[in-house]
Amino acid sequence: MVWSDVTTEPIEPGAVLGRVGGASYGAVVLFLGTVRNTNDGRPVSGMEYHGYEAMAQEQLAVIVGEASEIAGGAPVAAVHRLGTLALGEISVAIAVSTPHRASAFEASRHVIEEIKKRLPVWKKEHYVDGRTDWVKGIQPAPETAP
Amino acid sequence: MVWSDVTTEPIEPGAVLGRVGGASYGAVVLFLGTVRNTNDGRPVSGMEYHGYEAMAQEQLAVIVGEASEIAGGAPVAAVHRLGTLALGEISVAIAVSTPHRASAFEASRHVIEEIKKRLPVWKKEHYVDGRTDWVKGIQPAPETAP
Amino acid sequence: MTVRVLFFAAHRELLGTSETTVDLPDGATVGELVQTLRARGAPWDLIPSRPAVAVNRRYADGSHTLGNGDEVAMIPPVAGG
Amino acid sequence: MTVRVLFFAAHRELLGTSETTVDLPDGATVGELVQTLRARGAPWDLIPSRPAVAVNRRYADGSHTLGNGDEVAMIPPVAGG
Repeated sequence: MVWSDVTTEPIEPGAVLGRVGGASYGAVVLFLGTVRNTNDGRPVSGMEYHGYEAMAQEQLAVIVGEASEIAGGAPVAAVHRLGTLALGEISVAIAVSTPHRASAFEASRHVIEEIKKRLPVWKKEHYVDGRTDWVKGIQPAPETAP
Repeated sequence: MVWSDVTTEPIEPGAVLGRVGGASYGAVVLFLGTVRNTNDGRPVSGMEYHGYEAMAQEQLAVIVGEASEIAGGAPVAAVHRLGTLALGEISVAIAVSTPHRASAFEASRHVIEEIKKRLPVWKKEHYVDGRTDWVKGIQPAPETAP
Repeated sequence: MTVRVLFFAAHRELLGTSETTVDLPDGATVGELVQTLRARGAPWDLIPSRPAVAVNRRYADGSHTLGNGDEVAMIPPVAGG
Repeated sequence: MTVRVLFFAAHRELLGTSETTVDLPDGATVGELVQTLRARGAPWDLIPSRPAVAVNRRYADGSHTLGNGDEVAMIPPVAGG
């Protein structure tokens, strides 16, 4: 079972957690990314997430599929939020359940690292002093031909 | 903030998750260990967790303290269940929140690995065929003098 | 042939638009599309000379050959999570 | 001096008891305590000759010197999580 979504709705961690697990699995890892109140020492008041939504949906589905493969076909669920988020709000949630713990950590890590490398999402930080700035990102690599 | 407990009460993952997080942290990792329906190919019907409870409380507090140190003083919460658990029930829950993701994964992993190496807890598997067996464990190392 | 080009985030702000259409000779590549856009002059020359690009929602390199009706997106460095 | 010795899990089942008390000469070590217990004969000789041991709830090695009233636990290989 794999599930992924890119949404403007608030993320409920319990709902994402509920998409994985079961008696065949001995380990569950839930990762949450949340909006911090500082970045590089500057006080932050909030964060705008922008995305190329249709492509982000497709890319997140591919990333989640890769993670499930890493975990031997185990359930993986991931959701990324778009829109304007307040401090402490969840921007991304990733849940994995596996028979044994090592692959749960590995698959969870894969999803968040690949999101950072290739999900077409951008964020604009709002600072306490009223300024805004696009967060410095990572140049995605072209896909190698299949 | 660190918190740990060894308990016979069912573990609520949301309550453990609620002990970490906040606007200073950008990453949260929740790990759950659950009772699987097979082990080494044998169908399992349930698991009895026994513990040297007073020592387990102290050891878990030490392990959680180490994990918080790994994560630069970030919040870590961990709880281990004792008693008779049904399939799918949570035996251990670990929550960590950190400014950045790498140390959240690292601290979470530290807690579960050290639990397996040195928490004085033992488990007796109940098999579907009615037999029971103590799960093969790990010999803990003596503490080095401080 | 004609392709549709989408802009996001900082690119969108620099250009003041979220999309444009470009006529290209048949067989033109992603690299040639970028050159054609930049040759329009200000503000189009603010597009980097070698941006990351997606064609029909998949990352592609500069040598990728475009087809009529392709959806091409200029992808600024990404910052999800 | 006297120490209290606790048994858990498989040890507890093998010995049919969860604890015992042992009188030892002053300055006796964990290793000597284990030898003394095993010397009681069956079923006490089922205790491994070099078990993991905790003294007052901290892991200690065989050379650890015991004190009067110590709480000593024989720790079978652990299997938490």
